[in-house]
Amino acid sequence: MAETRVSYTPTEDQELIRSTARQFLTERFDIETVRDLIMSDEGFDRTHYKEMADLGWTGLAIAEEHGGAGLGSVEMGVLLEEMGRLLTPGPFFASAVLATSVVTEVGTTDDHARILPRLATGELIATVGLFDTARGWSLHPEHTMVARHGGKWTLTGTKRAVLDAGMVDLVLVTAAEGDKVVLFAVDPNASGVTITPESVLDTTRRQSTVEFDGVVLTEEDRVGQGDTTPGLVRAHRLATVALAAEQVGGAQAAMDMAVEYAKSRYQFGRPIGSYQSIKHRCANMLMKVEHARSTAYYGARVSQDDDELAVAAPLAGSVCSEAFTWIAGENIQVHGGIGFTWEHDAHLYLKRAKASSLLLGSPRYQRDLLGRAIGI
Amino acid sequence: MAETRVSYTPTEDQELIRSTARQFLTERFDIETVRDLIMSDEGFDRTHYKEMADLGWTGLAIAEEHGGAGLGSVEMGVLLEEMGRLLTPGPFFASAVLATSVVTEVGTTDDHARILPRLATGELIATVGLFDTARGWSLHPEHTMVARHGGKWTLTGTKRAVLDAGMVDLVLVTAAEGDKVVLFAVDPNASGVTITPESVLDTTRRQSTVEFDGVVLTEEDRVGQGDTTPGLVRAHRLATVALAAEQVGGAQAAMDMAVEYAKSRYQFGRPIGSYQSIKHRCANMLMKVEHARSTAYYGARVSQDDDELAVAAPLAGSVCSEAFTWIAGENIQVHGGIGFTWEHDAHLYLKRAKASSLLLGSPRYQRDLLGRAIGI
Amino acid sequence: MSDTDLARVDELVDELLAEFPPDSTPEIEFWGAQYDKGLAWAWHPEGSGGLGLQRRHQTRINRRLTEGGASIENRHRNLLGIAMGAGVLDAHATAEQKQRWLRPMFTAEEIWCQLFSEPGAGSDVAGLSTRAVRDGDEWVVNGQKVWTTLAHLAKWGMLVTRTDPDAPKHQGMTYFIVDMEAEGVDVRPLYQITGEAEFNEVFFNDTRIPDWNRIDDVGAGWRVALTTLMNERVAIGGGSPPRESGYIGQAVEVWRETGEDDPVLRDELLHLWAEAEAARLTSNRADELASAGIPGPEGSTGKLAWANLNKEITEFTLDLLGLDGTLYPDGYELTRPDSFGQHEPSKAFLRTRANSIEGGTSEIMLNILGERVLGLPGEPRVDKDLPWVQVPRG
Amino acid sequence: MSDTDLARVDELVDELLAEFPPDSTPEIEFWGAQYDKGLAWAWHPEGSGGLGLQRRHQTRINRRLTEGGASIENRHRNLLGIAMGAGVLDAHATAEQKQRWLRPMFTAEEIWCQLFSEPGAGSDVAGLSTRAVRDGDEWVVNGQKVWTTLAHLAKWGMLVTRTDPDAPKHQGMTYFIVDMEAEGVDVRPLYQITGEAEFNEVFFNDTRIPDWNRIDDVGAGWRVALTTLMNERVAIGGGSPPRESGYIGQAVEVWRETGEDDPVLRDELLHLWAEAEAARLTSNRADELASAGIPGPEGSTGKLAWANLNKEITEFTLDLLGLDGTLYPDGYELTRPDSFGQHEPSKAFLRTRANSIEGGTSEIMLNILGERVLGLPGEPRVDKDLPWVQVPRG
Repeated sequence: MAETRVSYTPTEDQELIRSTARQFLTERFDIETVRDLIMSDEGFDRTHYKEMADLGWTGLAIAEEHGGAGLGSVEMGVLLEEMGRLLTPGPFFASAVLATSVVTEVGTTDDHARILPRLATGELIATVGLFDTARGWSLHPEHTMVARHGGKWTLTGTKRAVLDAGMVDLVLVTAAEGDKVVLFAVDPNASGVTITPESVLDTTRRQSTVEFDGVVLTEEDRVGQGDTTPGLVRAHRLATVALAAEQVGGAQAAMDMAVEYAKSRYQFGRPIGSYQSIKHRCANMLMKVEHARSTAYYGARVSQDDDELAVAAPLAGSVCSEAFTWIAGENIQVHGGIGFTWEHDAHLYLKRAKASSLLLGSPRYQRDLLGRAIGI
Repeated sequence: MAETRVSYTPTEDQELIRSTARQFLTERFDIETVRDLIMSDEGFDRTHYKEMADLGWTGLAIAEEHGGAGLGSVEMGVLLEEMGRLLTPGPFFASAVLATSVVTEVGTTDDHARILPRLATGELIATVGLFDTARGWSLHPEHTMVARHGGKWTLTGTKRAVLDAGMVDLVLVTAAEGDKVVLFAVDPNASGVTITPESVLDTTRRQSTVEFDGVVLTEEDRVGQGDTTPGLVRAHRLATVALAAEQVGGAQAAMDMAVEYAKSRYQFGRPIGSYQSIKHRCANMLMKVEHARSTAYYGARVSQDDDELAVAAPLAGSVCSEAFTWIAGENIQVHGGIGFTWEHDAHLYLKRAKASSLLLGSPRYQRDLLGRAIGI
Repeated sequence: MSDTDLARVDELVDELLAEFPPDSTPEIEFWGAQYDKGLAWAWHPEGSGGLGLQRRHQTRINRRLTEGGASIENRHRNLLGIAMGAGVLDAHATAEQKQRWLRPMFTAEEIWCQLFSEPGAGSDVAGLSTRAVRDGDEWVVNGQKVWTTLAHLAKWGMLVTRTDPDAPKHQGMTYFIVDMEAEGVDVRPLYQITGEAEFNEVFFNDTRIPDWNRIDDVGAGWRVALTTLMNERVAIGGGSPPRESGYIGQAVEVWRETGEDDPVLRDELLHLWAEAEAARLTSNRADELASAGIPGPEGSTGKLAWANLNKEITEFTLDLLGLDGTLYPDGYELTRPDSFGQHEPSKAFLRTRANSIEGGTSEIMLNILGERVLGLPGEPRVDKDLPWVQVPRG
Repeated sequence: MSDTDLARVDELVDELLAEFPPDSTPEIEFWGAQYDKGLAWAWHPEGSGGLGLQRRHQTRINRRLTEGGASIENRHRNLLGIAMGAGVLDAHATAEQKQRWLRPMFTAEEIWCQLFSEPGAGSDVAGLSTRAVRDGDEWVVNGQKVWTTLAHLAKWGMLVTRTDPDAPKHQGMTYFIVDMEAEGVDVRPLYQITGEAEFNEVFFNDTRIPDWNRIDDVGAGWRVALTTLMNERVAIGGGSPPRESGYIGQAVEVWRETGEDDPVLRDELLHLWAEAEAARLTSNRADELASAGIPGPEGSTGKLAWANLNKEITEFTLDLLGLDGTLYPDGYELTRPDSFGQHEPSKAFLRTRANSIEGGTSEIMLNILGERVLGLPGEPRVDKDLPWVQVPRG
């Protein structure tokens, strides 16, 4: 079985992105700010998004001709790993990763020119409605569909778990048109669109249920031509790899928290980290976080190679989801009672971990994709 | 969901069987004897079997009218738990449990009168060929079949993993006759029967592949009437529960060995059992062995209740198999290097554990049966 | 149980039910009468709510009372008092103290809480640092306790304090019953990761406790605390839930409701079902053998097993729910809960994370099983014989 | 690597291949010439088989020699000598000692083995009790070593002994090179649970070793042992297997050959595949970053990960095989193995049980990761400063 040789040695660009990101995020998203945002109705602050855009982050993976930096998955991964560490709230993943990948992979040259520049500058914040049902993560809409009448379409259906839909300017929606899957860019304020924010486990990332009840669309609203499935599959893989990087950042932060506490917390006259039960658990966290990191880094590095990405994306998706969830859970256990309190930050990582492990497909679902890719 | 109320308080009979068994087995099967038998060609000593018969063990579960003690699954479980502790080699399980259950559950009154008395006295040692293929554990023979010619049958096919077939006087064989499953008692020396002893992982329990190449059988050789499937299913469940008891005995012995070693082995000036890594593992062994014991005991106590046995047998089969295999493996790890040597006994338990977890259906297969019984 | 004892118990129960018909007697009056007849804690001596019988007689009393239509709701309402406080008073209190506290405890007119854990003393309760300093006939208390259930409703608190910091840690403690309404007692809700506050933090700021409220000797606090904890374990154990109840029942329900049919998830569900059933059967077996006085499986495996299982099962249930598992229907309201029953799946996922922490962490339970049941040697102790002030604490 | 060094290495390799054409030169002669040109251990000083370069130059040399048709089979034949013994001699031996031992070591004319572990000193190697007592210009050795690979073929053994039982355990040891053909050395096969003997037990019964064979100072044995163990870790690590090779490859093969299609087993297989691939990618990443001198994942996670994985994968493969998983095709013959490659599934299941024991138990590896990498505090030590004779040993 083939693999692609990649290099893990960071480039200067990547080092710069990491240090800028860490500095900016640490300053802007201190834990008090994060906690305020978490408990706020909107869940994010548009000025933060503007600042990220000014740093070039929203256009990081967009081609230079469309106003982006023309960088790739590796650089986006660096950024998301840093965001994951600090649980940065807001629609960055939804817009700059998921929506941007979908438009890039599905859209025509015209679509690119029409949408990407505004995504790059951050003036447009978008999200994607992919899933019609809570389980199965099928990219083929089971219920959402469009019907064509003359030059117009009518869109009907409901999308579940649409990230940050309550705060965006544009919702990309997949719909069935006969056997084909088509994609439309819908104005959230259009007639027939109902956005219902949901109460979510991980309040650092909001979700809504979005209903489309006979929303009238024109050719202008369409993104991509013909069956968009191949582009959607690629975008899903890219988003999976990006989310994996974010999970690695979160896993690392949760582990660091556990190790720090294990050194400073004394019981029976000894630091609890001197007990093998805690020490070995921390060592296993280290092993898991490094394994997860390897899969996320590898996935980002083979993102241009379709066949290899088909293996690497679900690999990263399943391994990073499981690692982060396990580490975040054990971090609470290492902390004992204090880790179960609202005022401690440990729970924020657990909630992020569990929710993110389900957003683009559970580990079991990702392994199914992996099996298809490697012929098992 | 219903359950049957049972009592776990041992009766005097059961206490007596346990103490007699422990005394006899400890004397007769000291580890040197077991090791000699393991390395011998035959794998057991017929005089041992005679002694067990004289103690009434071979007839324990056979009705008094057929020369048995008329006791049940609970008493048989006590005996097998003790045998499991000491890895007693030989065809006791194959003959006194598996073959006896099959004849009892499948046979007619005439069959009982014809076969059970000789099984009870131990003059007849029998085994059962159930499985045609290595995987699936189907009780419906996929390849072994009989064809009827006038008053005779011809038996053709191959049975896998036939326990102790190299040392028995009678092989019970399932075969397809059209849609029905029929059962025949075949003389291992009959023309057309080829018994090939296999090299096995667990040499305390031998296996052969048994081929039947046009073996001619008469009505006399037949056991049961009509489709024998319901009886076979019940016999399989009873054997699963009995094997679970044996597994509990083995698991307990392996745990005792680990705990003993953890107390006496010093490294870095401390008994290794004082390290949490070892201590917590031993504590988890205790939890698993007690859980396993509960399922095996429960299974034996509901053996007369068909619906409840359908739940309890695969429950015990899966839980006890996994517990024993895990404990036997961790026992080696607790021992470190010495546990990996041939001369230490730890490996004998691991081999017994892994092999017994596959003999009547893997834990995953048993869980499938469980799911069918509880409607999941 | 001897026939005479049984007959006596049955007769008293019949008498109680006849004299105070449950459907027409106010609860508090009924419970008071129950106490007076010695049917509150059958194993207590007469005069202290008991008859000098055995614990298992109480099981019979409770069953017969329930059958007779009486409420045993007081046992839930004042759980910590009736299950633990009573045992402490029975074993360590003076006659006057029992006289003062036991009856209103049983009638649940005065709710009790337990003040042991501290921010710096979790698994290592004996490392606690809440100070009590003698001042004439009173003690002055300063410090902080955490994880206190019911403190906001309680009249009395079972409080362990450090009275001699220069003694080794287990020797310098003293046990008091503190009036939770006294000055300098500040009870604050402690919000959990679920957004609810089942527990409290309790701050003591120059709180004065009469020496009359001291339980047992000065310096005997650890001994009394151990009695409390022993009663806690008795209280937590016991009572067998039906098959497929609790969170495994919830998981099965979700499986059926969603119509999920993935064989991989099915096998995981069956695995959890089998483990849960094995744990449940083990509790049944342990209970039966324990009450028959026959050696059997250690009851404390149950706490450990259920902590693991509840965590695994509720996490799996979110997987079963898929994207619905990322929702949190109740929201994070930062309130006190109004019920303590089974939670919806995502709150259950969060709440059960504490199952391996509360009432003894799983690490401590494993130590106990390893050392007390299997007889494995303890860790080298660096804190045991040092004066408490000198024990390293980070 | 500087261009000059590269050019020099390439030139010497070309020279060697030209002067001693591999296809017509006897292996021993070729390897001798390779040693003489400093192409044996590039980082050794000149005259000791090296050129004073860096370890990674040797990787290049080996690759170019292999491409040129030369055999590097000596590295396998005398693995412990060439990978570990050479490092020990390089760091600690006298010029005369190097002169005597290095060349025949490299040509594999003299096989080396390592004599560290003892029945009573496994994880705690420094607790060893094999005694060496000085007698004039000789030392007299008594004791037992275990888990000695190649001892039955070896000419020389790297032996750590206790020479001062009254010193603390790490201080009273001395390191020797023992002649395995000397009198009083008894090598016996140590049969494993597979029925094979890859290892030996070695008994010393008044074995005499000339003081000339002592490595470094009397009492410096632990320091030399650490050098050996460090070289062991370098030798065990490194070299990236291809994707889906080893036992995960075997499991996939069994999956395909049996035509199994159970979704539950498939998910388990994919889980193991993913874990194995994650471990493999981590090795690759660690290797790349380490050789670039950039901080990266700790290499020692690899040993731990593969021990777990090999055990899980081979056990799962038996489940895949069903009843065939209960067979043991090779039988328990109690023989020395003739190959060390991949085993058939049921032997692999047994053999891999030792993966979490040999070369450092997983418990020790977890301690190392926890303490040395994460900086967590050690256990309280009861043995460290005591005279060795007084350390409790059961």
